[in-house]
Amino acid sequence: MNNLLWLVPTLPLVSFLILALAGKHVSRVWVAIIGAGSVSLSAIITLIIGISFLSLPPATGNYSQTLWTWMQVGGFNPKITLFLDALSLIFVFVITFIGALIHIYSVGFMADDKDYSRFFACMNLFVFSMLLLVLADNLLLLYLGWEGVGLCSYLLIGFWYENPANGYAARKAFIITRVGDTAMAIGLFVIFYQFGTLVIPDVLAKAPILWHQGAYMATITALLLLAGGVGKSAQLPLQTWLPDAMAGPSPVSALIHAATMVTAGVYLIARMHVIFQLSPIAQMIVAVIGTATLFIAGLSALTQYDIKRVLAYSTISQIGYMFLALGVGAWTAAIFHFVIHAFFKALLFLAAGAVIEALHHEHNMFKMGGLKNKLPVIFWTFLVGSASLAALPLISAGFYSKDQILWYAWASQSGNPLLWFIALLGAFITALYTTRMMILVFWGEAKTAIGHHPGKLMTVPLIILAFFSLFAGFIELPHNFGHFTLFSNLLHQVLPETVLKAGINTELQFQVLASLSTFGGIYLAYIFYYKQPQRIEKLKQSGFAMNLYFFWFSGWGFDKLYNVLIVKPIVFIANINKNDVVDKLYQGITFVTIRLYQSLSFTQSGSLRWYVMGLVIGAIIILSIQIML
Amino acid sequence: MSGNDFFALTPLLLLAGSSVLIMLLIAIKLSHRVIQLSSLFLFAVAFSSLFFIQKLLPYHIEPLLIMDGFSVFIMGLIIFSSLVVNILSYIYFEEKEDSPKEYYVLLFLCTLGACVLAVSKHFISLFLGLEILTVGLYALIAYLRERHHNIEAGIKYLVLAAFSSAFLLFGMALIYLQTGSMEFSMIARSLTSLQSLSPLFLTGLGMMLVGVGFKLAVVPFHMWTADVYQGAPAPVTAFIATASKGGVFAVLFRFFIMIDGFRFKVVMLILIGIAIASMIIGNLLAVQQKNVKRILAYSSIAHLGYLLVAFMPGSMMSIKAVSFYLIAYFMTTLTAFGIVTILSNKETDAEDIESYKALFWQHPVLACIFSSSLLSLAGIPLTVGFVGKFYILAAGLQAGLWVTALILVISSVIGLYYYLRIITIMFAGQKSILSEEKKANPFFYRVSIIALSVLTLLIIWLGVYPSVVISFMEYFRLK
Amino acid sequence: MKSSISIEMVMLLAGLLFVLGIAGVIIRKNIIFMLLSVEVMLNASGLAFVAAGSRWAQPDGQVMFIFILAMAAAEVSIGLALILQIYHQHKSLDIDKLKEMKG
Amino acid sequence: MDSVFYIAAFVTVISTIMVITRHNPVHALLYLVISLLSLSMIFFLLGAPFAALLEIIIYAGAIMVLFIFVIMLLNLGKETAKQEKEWLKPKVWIGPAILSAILFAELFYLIAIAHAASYNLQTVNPKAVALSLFRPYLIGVELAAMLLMAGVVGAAHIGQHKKMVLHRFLKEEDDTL
Amino acid sequence: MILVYLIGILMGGGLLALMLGQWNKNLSRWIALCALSTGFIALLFFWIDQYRTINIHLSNPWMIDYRHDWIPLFGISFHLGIDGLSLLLLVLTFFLGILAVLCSWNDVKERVGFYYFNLLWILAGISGVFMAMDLFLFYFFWEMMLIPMYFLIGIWGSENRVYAAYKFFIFTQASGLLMLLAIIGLYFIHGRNTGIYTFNYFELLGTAISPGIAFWLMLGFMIAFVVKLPIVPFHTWLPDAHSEAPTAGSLILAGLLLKTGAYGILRFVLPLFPQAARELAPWAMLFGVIGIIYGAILAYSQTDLKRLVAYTSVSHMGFVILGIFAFNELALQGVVMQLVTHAISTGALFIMAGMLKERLHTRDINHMGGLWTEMPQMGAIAMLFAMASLGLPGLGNFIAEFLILVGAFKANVLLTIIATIGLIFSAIYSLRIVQKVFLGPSERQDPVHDFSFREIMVMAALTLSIVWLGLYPQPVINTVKPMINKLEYIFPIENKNTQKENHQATPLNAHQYRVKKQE
Repeated sequence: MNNLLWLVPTLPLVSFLILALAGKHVSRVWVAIIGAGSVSLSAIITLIIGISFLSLPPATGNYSQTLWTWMQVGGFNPKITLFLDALSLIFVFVITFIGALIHIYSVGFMADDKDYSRFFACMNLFVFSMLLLVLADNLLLLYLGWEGVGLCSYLLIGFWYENPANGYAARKAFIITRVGDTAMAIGLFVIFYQFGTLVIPDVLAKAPILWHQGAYMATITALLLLAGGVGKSAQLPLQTWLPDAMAGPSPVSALIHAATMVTAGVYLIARMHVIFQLSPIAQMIVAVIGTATLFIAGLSALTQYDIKRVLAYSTISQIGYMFLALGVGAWTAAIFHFVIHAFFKALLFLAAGAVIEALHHEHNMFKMGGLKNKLPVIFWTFLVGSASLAALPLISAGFYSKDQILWYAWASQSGNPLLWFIALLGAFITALYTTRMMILVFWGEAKTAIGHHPGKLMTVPLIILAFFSLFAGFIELPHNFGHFTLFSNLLHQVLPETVLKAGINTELQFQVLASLSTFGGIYLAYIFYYKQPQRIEKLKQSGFAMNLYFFWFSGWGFDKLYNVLIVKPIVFIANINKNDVVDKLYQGITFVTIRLYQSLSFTQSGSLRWYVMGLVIGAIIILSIQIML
Repeated sequence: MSGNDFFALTPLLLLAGSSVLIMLLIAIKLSHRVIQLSSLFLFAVAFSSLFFIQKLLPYHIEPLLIMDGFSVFIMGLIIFSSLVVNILSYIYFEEKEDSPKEYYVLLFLCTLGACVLAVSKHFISLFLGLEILTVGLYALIAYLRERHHNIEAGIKYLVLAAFSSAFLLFGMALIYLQTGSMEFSMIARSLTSLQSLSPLFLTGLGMMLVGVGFKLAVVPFHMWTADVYQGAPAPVTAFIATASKGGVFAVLFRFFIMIDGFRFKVVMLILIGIAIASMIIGNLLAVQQKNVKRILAYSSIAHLGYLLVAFMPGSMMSIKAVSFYLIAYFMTTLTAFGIVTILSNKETDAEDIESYKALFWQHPVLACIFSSSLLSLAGIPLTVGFVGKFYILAAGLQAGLWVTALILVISSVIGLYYYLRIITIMFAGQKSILSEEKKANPFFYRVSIIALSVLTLLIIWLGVYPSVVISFMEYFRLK
Repeated sequence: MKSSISIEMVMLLAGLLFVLGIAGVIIRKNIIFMLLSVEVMLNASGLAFVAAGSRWAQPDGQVMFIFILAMAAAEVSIGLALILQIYHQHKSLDIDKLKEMKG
Repeated sequence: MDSVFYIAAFVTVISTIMVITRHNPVHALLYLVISLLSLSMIFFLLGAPFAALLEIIIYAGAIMVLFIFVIMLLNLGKETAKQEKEWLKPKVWIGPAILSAILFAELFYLIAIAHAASYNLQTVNPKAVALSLFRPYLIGVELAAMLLMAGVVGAAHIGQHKKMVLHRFLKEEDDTL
Repeated sequence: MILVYLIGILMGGGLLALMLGQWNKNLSRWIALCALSTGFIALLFFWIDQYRTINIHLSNPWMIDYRHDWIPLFGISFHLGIDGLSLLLLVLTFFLGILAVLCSWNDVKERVGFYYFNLLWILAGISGVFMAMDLFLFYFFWEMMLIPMYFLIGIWGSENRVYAAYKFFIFTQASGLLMLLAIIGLYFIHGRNTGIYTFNYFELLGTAISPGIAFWLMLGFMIAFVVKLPIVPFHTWLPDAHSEAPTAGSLILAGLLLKTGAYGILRFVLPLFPQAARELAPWAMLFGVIGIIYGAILAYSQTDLKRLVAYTSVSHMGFVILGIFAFNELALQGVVMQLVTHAISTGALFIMAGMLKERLHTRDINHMGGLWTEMPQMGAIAMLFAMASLGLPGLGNFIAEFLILVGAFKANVLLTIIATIGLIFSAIYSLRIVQKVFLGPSERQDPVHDFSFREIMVMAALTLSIVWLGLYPQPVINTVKPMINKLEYIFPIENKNTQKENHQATPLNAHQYRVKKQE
């Protein structure tokens, strides 16, 4: 069955080539068919492969198909091989399935856009490179997918290129992710010189032999890979690009900046988990970064007025949870949260897209309101998504995945109470801003009239996604709920078990605490935004609150910090050195020559007496040389 | 004076005889065209006579002259350059002067003087050859009496030349006093007897260097060059730049080879100083010069500096290098000044660099000739100048003169700049539609262009395939 | 007429005359004086030659002196012709009037 | 005998200095003639009677006469003297004087340290000079002839100057002299 | 004999184009085109037939050799010979030559004959440089390619072309003359050691020179190549020459003239002075890295498009020097790849800059903007090549830069890390080009036409080659492998993962370089 594997990435690639080359001459209908069709086809093929993989799992635990040797230079010969095991199966499934849904949605959403074919070409290219990223068997091919994904996010963020702000946001995204990629490239070099190869299975096999636990080299490699992941997944130091990336169309935000690309970091760390396990310090750093990010992003989300920026900060925060899970060693929990998060975040973005389009591209939540009965489908699907985001206990899938992370944050071998407490606080804040968003958008009186209702093509994917956001959680139930852990058994073929601390009391108290924090958050938002809006007015008076508000609004001032620290100096140096100070050196030489010329041509004064004197001086010099020597 | 002597001296006799013959022709009031053609014929005869005396070489005419391979080669060069000057001077003087008759007599005499220099091995013949050359040049420089500064250049050259000849004489007298003989070989014999260098001999040599330095226009004594080159008529400038310097350099070379002057550290130091100074100052003086004649004057100073670099090692390689470079230098300078002659008309010489604007689009052939000669002066491959410069660098480096070679390279880069400046001005501008002014006598105009294009082809051909001349050079051994 | 004049003294005299000639050329502004001073220098070198010839008792010195005379004569004739031309054109023999060519 | 030499040398030097410093060209010329005479005296003492005679006949006789002839032709006398007077201020001639003094010092030093011994001079009679002139140096004589011819032809050409016959609009030259 | 034909075709074609240029303009264009294409096809056939037997005789890299006496007295011979590297660069020369002719098809209006004469003679000079196996002949061709380029910039350039032409000529000529001194010095030292005076590259290879002199001679050679391959202190001629040269001129300047510098180092500096090269290595790598960073920063601040692209090639050439002096197989393969891919990507950017100048009559990117709406095709191609220049994987430049960085990482870790940081800067300036020129609001009134058919063909050829090199670079790597093994043989410092046995870098004498007689 693995000879079908190469079809999965090539279909989006082929459709990209068709649309890019012949985009202009193909009618819009055919563009939609090719664009959305190719991704759906590869989704179906993934299903077939998945079923055959699950029903009769291959002996080696993975399908592998080599297409051709990329290059062969001395000891370095990376091959183009596609490698499918349990982990990448899940990722491929998520990418193709959600990708297909988003493509179908965007057929409706982008219907009246003039660059129709270019949009689908870029989206297909993105799906191809993301698939390549997860199916790569060696790190170089992974790097190719990694950069390809960065390119597509650049192209799609800057899709509406007339407005220079979009262009600026696209460049900011590309450059910041590029910083991470460079660190990762250095990591690749280190790996190559340590192990002599970049093929991931060999690297993971050799790592424990070559390095002892906590080895210096292991930590460095892990940190470099982490830097790469942090860049791509918009974690703490390099997270400023994601909120600006909302300049792109909503399907783009849904697919790239919610479901797939931003989780590439998670995939990388999960894939190279052996190296992280070898250096506990690196793993601890991953956890700390995760926690810090989820807390900061959560608070920033609280203060946003643009609906998409709220969702963007919430994505950063949720990925923070995944990093926390990876940090504490809860590998399967992180991947489980990734799957669930992909569903409800895609749903939220698509629904937000529909809302914005309905209100003639109005992004400000305070100008929306009262959509509850005007857009019923959108309302209900949005409600399901937010419930899952806020992790409403028992019914929403989000509860199961986030609760597991909270539990392991305390119970796992390298978990500790501080991480758990901040994560709990994060859950409370998540519930807070989710409810705030729900109330502002759907309840209260309608401030802007409805443009036109979203068509059938847009609502069907929403409903499917809503279904999954509710029921997907049941494939991984917590221990005390009947021990039904289908998802982690599959993943344990690739990722190690999570080792729990000894003598830990039952999980129930933690679940109760988590639900209490969710309900508390919902209630607080209900009071502030629905019951007594005047409380907010009171808050606005106090200077300290307003300062805090602006501080959180600007994403904890990271943008200003980077601007002052890095961007301003470089631009300043570049501009003062515009015409190349080294050129002054050569202008100096010409100046000296011309000055010499002028002084010498002065000696040619034209008077015969001066020439005779020159002759005599020459004679004197010759004779004096003779005297001296 | 046996029969063989006469036969050996045929070239000199021919030159002297033809000057007298030309005077006879002038006496019977023949037209300028006839005189010019006959002088051309006589030059050709003199040049061919050189081939007849090949079998006699090396022939000593005691005590003054010596006819060996090297002197025949130099005489060939000098007569060849005067032949080219002769061709060029017809159109130049036809326009400016109604009937320039004495010009050809003086030209013969100057060539005679230069040839005597080439063959001399005695102070007297050196002095006489030099004086015939100089006196002849006085009149040639000031030939067009009323026109643009000829007189000024003439008087300047006269006073300075006489001044430097006095120096030369005084130096010779001191050497004669010290060594007791005026013949190079005798001087060499007396030098070998005494180990250390007597101060009297040294001062004599120094004073002679001043005199010779003036004629070669090397740096401390170079100030007259620009004014005389600019003042004198263009063909005469060509003659000064090539034949007169060639003859003087030949005799200096012979003198130093015979007395093996290369072993005296002091003299060598002075020569190195002069060479370096003239290379650098020669090139620097021309950097922003607006007058083409003055640029070529300064570049000839620099080229003499290059020649001295090859001269200093005094090895077999340097003889070949000097001879080859003389060929290259002669041909290129003749072509360059030929172009200046052709382009000058009745009123003005083609001096100012602006008069060469867009030359490439008006007279493509002339512009090609001029740019190839400039590139050869600059030493760019595909031209004989490059092979010459390579030869000199080889000779210099073989003797380990690393510093001078480096300065040669740096100064030739400065030189590159002003050669390129002229070429760029020739390319600038559009093809102006002003009518082609009718040449006074198209026939001679075309003859001179043909002569120059032959020279250019020689420059390119020798640049690409120099081995025929190099093997020919093997033949001119200096005893 | 044997006399034992040391050649050194004669050469010093020749040197002195030579230097006086040089001084003359440099100091004087009038071209005629310049020519005169050049004649003095040539005379000095003639004296040096004759002295050298008499020191080695060879006729070469005097032969050389004769040729110097010939050269001086030729040079003076052309020099004076030039002076006539200059006077004719510039109406003055001041050397500083002949300064057009420079730079 | 040495006293005669020293007197002659003294006279030569003084008269040469006078040549250089006089304002009036005629005076300078006469001083030059005196210095030539005293020089021929020295030649005689050095045992070169033929050279001494030549000096008087050719140099003093012919060349100096030529000079006087030209000065008279251009009647330079008075106004050149006036011109030279205001030109020859100390400021002008100090620099060149120092230069030539340095040169003389160098020459003096170089010649002095040669301390060539004094030899008893034999006279070289004109017969020996004539013999060497026409046997070994015959070619030299012929070349000297060529030299003089060059001088003559050159002087003839340059001396010719066209007398300007000025018509109002037609500038026409005719050839005289 | 094919080698002589190649140079002959070019020179002959040039002369013919000049002759016929006066009568009708487009005849000379066609002559130039068919001269170049015949040469190109001949080379391709030669390459294919060589490629089959490439790995049989891995030990002897020399494919074909042609020798004829020129000046026997000096031991100078007209000696041409090519190995993998020269063959590759020759193919590149003819390929870019065809593109240069195509892209200046109706761009040049006046003096067309002389224009193509210069163009073809530059290419003849460059191919001569790549083939010359005699040091004198190498210098001869090295200078010969200057004069036509000087005329090309000087006559057909834009505003202050004269200044740019001067600067270009004097920079290269001065450094060339220093190289001439080094060549003659080497010639005499070899002559003194072995008695035979010759300029033949193979004999000169084995000369034993004392370290002091060897260092100076090596510096003499290096100065010429470092000025040509612009390394930071000597790079100031490049931006002027590029911004003033006509499109074809800057294409050849960027695509080929810079490569002669790198070729020179690989061919002459490393084999002739192995010990001195090893001493210079850390410094050279430092300058390479400075070049990368400095070039990138300067590229960022430029407003003239061609100057901007010129500075980017300064930055890319910094990688080349870094790779060469890392002395291991990976880096050297990366260097060769960089030479080829940089030529293609910068060449394409220059062609497009030329097209923009022809359409908008300005090179200032502040006056451009929003051209994507009117010219989507050019926008897409420009985006592709901007991505290539910033090293996007899947395109040729990434392979080159990655190999160089991997190779250099072993030699010097710190410098490689700084070089990798340079990659970020390359992203900044490349995206700025696309943003300023194609994206953003368009304030143009007069319509601008997109690609004509001819331009599409040129661009398609370039895109295909850059993508092919990105996805399957093996043919290029195999062609150069023998030559690089030979270099490896000279510099076998302890590289662990190469299987070859290590042995001391003994100087190679002539017979080890057995020249395979081809015809």
